[in-house]
Amino acid sequence: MTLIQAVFILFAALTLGAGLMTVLSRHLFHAVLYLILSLVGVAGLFILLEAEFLAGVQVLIYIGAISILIIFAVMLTRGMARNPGPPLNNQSLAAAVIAGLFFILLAPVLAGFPWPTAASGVPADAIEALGRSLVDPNQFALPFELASVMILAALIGAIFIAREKR
Amino acid sequence: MIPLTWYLLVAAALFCIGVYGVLARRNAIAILMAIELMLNAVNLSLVAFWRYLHPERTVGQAFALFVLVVAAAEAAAGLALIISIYRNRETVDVENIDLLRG
Amino acid sequence: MGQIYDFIYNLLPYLGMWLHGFLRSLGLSEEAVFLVVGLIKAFLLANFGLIGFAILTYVERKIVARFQDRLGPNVAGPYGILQPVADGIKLLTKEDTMPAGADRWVYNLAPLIIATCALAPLVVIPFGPGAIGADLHIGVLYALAVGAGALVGVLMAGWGSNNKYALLGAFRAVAQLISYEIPSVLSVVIVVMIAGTMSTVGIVQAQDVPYLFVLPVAALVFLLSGVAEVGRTPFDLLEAESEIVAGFHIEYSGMKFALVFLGEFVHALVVSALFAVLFLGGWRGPWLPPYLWMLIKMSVGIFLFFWLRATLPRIRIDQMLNLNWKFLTPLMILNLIGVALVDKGLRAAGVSGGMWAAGLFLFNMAMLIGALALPGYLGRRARMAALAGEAEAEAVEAPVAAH
Amino acid sequence: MENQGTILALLTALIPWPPFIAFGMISLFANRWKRLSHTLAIGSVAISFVLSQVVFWSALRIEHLGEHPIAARIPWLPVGARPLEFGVLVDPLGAVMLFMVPLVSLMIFIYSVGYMAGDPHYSRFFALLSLFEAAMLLLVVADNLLMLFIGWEVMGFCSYALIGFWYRKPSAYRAAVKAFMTTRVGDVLMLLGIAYLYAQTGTLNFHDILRNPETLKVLAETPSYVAGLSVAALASLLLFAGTVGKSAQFPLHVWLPDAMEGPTPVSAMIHAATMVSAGVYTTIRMFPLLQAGQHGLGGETAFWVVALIGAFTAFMAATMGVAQNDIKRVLAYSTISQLGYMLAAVGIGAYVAAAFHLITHAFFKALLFLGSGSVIHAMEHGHHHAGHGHSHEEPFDPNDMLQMGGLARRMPITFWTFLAGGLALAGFPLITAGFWSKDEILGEAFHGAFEKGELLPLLVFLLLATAAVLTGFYTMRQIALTFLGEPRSPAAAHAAESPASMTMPLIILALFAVLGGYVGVPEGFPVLGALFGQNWFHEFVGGTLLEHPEALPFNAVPVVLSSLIALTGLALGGLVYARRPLAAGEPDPLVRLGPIYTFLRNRWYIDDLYHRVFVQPTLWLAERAVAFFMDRVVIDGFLHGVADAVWSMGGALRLFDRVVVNGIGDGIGEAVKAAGRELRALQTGLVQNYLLVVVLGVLGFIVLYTVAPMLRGF
Repeated sequence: MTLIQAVFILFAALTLGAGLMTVLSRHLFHAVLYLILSLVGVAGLFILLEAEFLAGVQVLIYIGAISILIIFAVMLTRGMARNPGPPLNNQSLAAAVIAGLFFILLAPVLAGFPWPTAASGVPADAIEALGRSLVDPNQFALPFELASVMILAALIGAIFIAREKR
Repeated sequence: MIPLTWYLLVAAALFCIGVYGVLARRNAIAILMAIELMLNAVNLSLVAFWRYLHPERTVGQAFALFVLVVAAAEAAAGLALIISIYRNRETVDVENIDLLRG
Repeated sequence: MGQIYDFIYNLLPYLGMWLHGFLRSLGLSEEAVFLVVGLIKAFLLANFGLIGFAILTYVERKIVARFQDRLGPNVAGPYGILQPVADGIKLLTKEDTMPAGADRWVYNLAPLIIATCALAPLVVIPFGPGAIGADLHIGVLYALAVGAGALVGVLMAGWGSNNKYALLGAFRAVAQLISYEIPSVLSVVIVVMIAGTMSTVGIVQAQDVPYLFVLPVAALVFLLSGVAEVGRTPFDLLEAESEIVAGFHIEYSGMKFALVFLGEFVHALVVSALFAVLFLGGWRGPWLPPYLWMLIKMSVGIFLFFWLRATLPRIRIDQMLNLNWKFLTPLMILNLIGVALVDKGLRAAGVSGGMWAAGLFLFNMAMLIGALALPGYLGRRARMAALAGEAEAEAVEAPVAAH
Repeated sequence: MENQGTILALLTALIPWPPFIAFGMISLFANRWKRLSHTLAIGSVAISFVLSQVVFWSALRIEHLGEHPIAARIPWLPVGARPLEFGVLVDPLGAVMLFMVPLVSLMIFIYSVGYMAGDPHYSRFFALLSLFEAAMLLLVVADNLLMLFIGWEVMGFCSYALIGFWYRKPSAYRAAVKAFMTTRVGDVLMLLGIAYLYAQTGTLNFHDILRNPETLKVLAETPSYVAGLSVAALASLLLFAGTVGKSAQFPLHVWLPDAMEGPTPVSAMIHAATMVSAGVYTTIRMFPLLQAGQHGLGGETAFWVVALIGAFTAFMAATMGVAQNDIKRVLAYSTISQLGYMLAAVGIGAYVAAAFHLITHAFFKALLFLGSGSVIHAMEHGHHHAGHGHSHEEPFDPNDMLQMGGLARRMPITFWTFLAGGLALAGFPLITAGFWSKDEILGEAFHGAFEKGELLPLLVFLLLATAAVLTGFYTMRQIALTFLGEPRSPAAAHAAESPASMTMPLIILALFAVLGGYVGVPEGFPVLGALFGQNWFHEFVGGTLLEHPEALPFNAVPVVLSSLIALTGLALGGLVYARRPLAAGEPDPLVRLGPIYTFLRNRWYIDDLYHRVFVQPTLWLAERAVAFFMDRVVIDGFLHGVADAVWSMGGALRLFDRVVVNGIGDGIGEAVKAAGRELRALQTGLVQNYLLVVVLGVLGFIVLYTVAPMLRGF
């Protein structure tokens, strides 16, 4: 096992372990922290995949913004967070079984398929190409605009919904 | 070199964890977090495919970015909803939110 | 003579080469060397942060004292130079308390995270050609991203220490940091757009004219939001003693407090370093060796921070948020668009070099003046309206009073 | 040329925008500013009108528009190998639509200024109307099913919002919800069809699918595993379901009459001229698919379904129309019936005839609605004029034709235009547009029935012919009741002609209703045929298809027949109503038809059936039907004719009621109730329970698609 593989396993373990703790931990605030940890793990995997830009964005957006948002929500609904009841509902067992099954069904398919092993290298200007493709009318300009409009709408909606009615 | 399968398996596992969370958590916020996990799993597989199948095309990364945007929007709107629910019903426990019970 | 000058000039690269050669001579593989060098660099950078922190505490107190016509620290050692050491000893020997009902792990991890996230960006600060922790080609993004990590630490601290003041402080801190993230990121985006790269080294190399003179608006806003992000006066609401005692780190003492404190100062250091890199042309400069230039330029930013702190009073939180959301953010968005257009236009017209810089500079200046004039005008109108309202009120009251 | 083509495409792409922008501006800025809002709306439609005229006329000059339509597309979502594309397409069919839609809507917009004047929600009205217009134009210029569906759904929403425009009236919003829900049924199926088609062909572009023999062939030959239909047949049927909903065909027709709760311009525009015809338009569009299915597996099933539903609806709606007293409801039913005509035409392969009737119908039906609107307007004003001072005992209904009468003298313009529209609707020979289009349909049916001797066209012909008689009858009835004789209420007595903004559009539309037909005069027609040369419309629109349908050789028999039919209907109506005008308070002579009248008046009880009130009406109807035997003797000669005709149907209907209504009817009712009782427990209201099931379903699919094949491998 090479160094890089060791690193991969490290990050993978971080991601999955933290992810598991996210859904299991009784205390909501801890759950968020684990979520952040798991996201860091994913960012690490991105770096291993030579998608540094995405890794950076991942950290900036997810950890810098989304998780903070979630933490705020947790604290604003403190009544729940302070004295948490049982974290899981009464169908948790069934859920566990199903999720497990899901993986068991998925794994052989993914593992069985003969994926190309040796990948060609990432072009040096990958990030630049990405940026250009996002504003290229023949590629992602329209979806890009769509996404921006959508997030704008989502934000306005969020403000409207969460605002104290008076 | 790491085989693509490893990434895919990690992504699948993460996704299943997310599924479990969505199905089994009682707290709405926790469910939201589980959803974020699932989205990340998707992103991971997207990027992995990009890296191993078409590193010269930008589709994989672009879609990962879009997923990111969606995740942000979803978090914003979802949390807003949760908070307003909490204001009205003093709970974010999904089991108590069953106005549609037949 | 020339050789000596050359040696001093390229000190850091020489050291690097020597170290590399030395390690190879020990028969280490390329990978291993890479690892070891990385570790050493990390160690050096961390210590740079720590020592910088120590010096800064002293310098700040001295400077602020001068501003306020005091002497400042002057007991420990000549001119009180040993003051930081004394402080350090005091903090180390202090009892490490843990508030009742605190969230043990969270409480203990928070300072570490804050300190780490503050130190991490140093990796991409270039101290000269070839003298950088790691020249990532997403350098700036990396700096911003890991910097954002500090937010989590702050929230952890506020939450973990089971104290309402701490929590409020954390809220405020995060609100402030997140808000000011936006204009600063936007200004960085402008720089990246002009330089055409995100690597710090690349940005420095792109600055034949320091961007301060090309993108003054961006520079100004970056500095401003930098001050806010570091959370120093006039933006030090997150530890406004008068309102929320000491903010999120109220419960911390001893070493942990030291870490939080360190985080704050190193953050200041990093911001000024980034300012130097993004707008002052980094290490570039005549005669003096690069690292000296870098340090000088950094100290400019630092001094500005101290200056502001010594002169300005603290502003209200609503004022702060208004400033950000209603002024800086829109301004930066407009500036981004404008700069993009002007740049494209100039390049299309084949203008380059000095003329190009001048064009952008003029545009920015025009925008800046407009931007500064507008709120003044609005404020004046608002005041006029208020006065008119009062006058009416009196006019109404007068007869009532007569009865 | 190429360059010009792109410019035209650009213009076409611009057509839907002005109304859409107008919608935004009105709803955002012009909210409480009447003049501005209607100026915006009309201005925007005028722009679209000009644009579309430019496109239309330049499209005329393009040779073989069918092969090289005005088209342009952009990739919308470059996913994998099959990017979803958006684009515009103007082929002959689209061109004629492009000619008709903006013209009619412009008229209606102008008309609305007068009609809606003084309405508190004036601006909202125009905003919604503009949005609707935008959607309709989008649908017309769309070059793929997805865009078409988007426009389709937006129109559905606008229709909903406009039917419920006076949402304070309970009946109004109930009608709105009813319309929305009923059309949903069709739309879902249609969406299924679209998805199915995309899955099968990988594109939704009309040109790629419909003008591509290979694709059609493949589609026709791949079995769909559903009822032994070919993919083409199944897809076209699913799409047709959407039409059934939108164009209010049996069994989803119930919403359209209620939709008359909306303001009259809305009824004119949405529920007569444009939206409901959009359904037919879609079917006509997808005709090649239908045709392909014919030769493939499953044979002509699709054709049969379309044709029979169309013809039956045409007939049924016509009978219902006979017995309505609400001036707008009569028109509503005639609309349904006419749409049935078009679909029947499509069903017997009379592609061009259907398109032709679609266009002419749009003109004269819009005209009729606007005319009725102006009548209602006049009635209301007359009512206020007459009614101030003393109070009214019974609530006044301005739509009730029994309250009208004698309006011809009081509002001549409305009368004459309405007359023109009515005659066109009835298909008055030679001088009205309706005649030519209807004649072409009947001609085709006749041709198929008696010259080819096929069964389907025969059925269609019989049903349509009967429907035509009834059409003439109720048209005459309507005109007579409304305009002739003496005023039967103070309101009618005080009614006055509507303002110019309302009469102008009437006149213009009347011109089209009369002259519009001459674009499609059969070549062999005596005198006129020679006058107009070849059948222009047929040549032009026929070019849309892959193989150009040949125009029928001129045959006098169906022409004479259809003229006779139309005249008979009108004459009957005249006999009953015009010969001796109704006096005030006197009941409708049709009442003497007894049960059948009641039956028709209650719209065959289909609504009731849908409200799961089955048993009583049936029994009741049965015994009345028996009673009908008794008093048959008293009914005079004329009634015999109609009575026998309708009665012979009545038998079939009684059967229909017994079997369908009793059997299926309360069968369904009971089943639903029982199922409800059982399944109630499942609805926990907990999202996660549902999700659990969903995930289970996903697992099922995974097994289906991955594990099962592996196992089969062993």
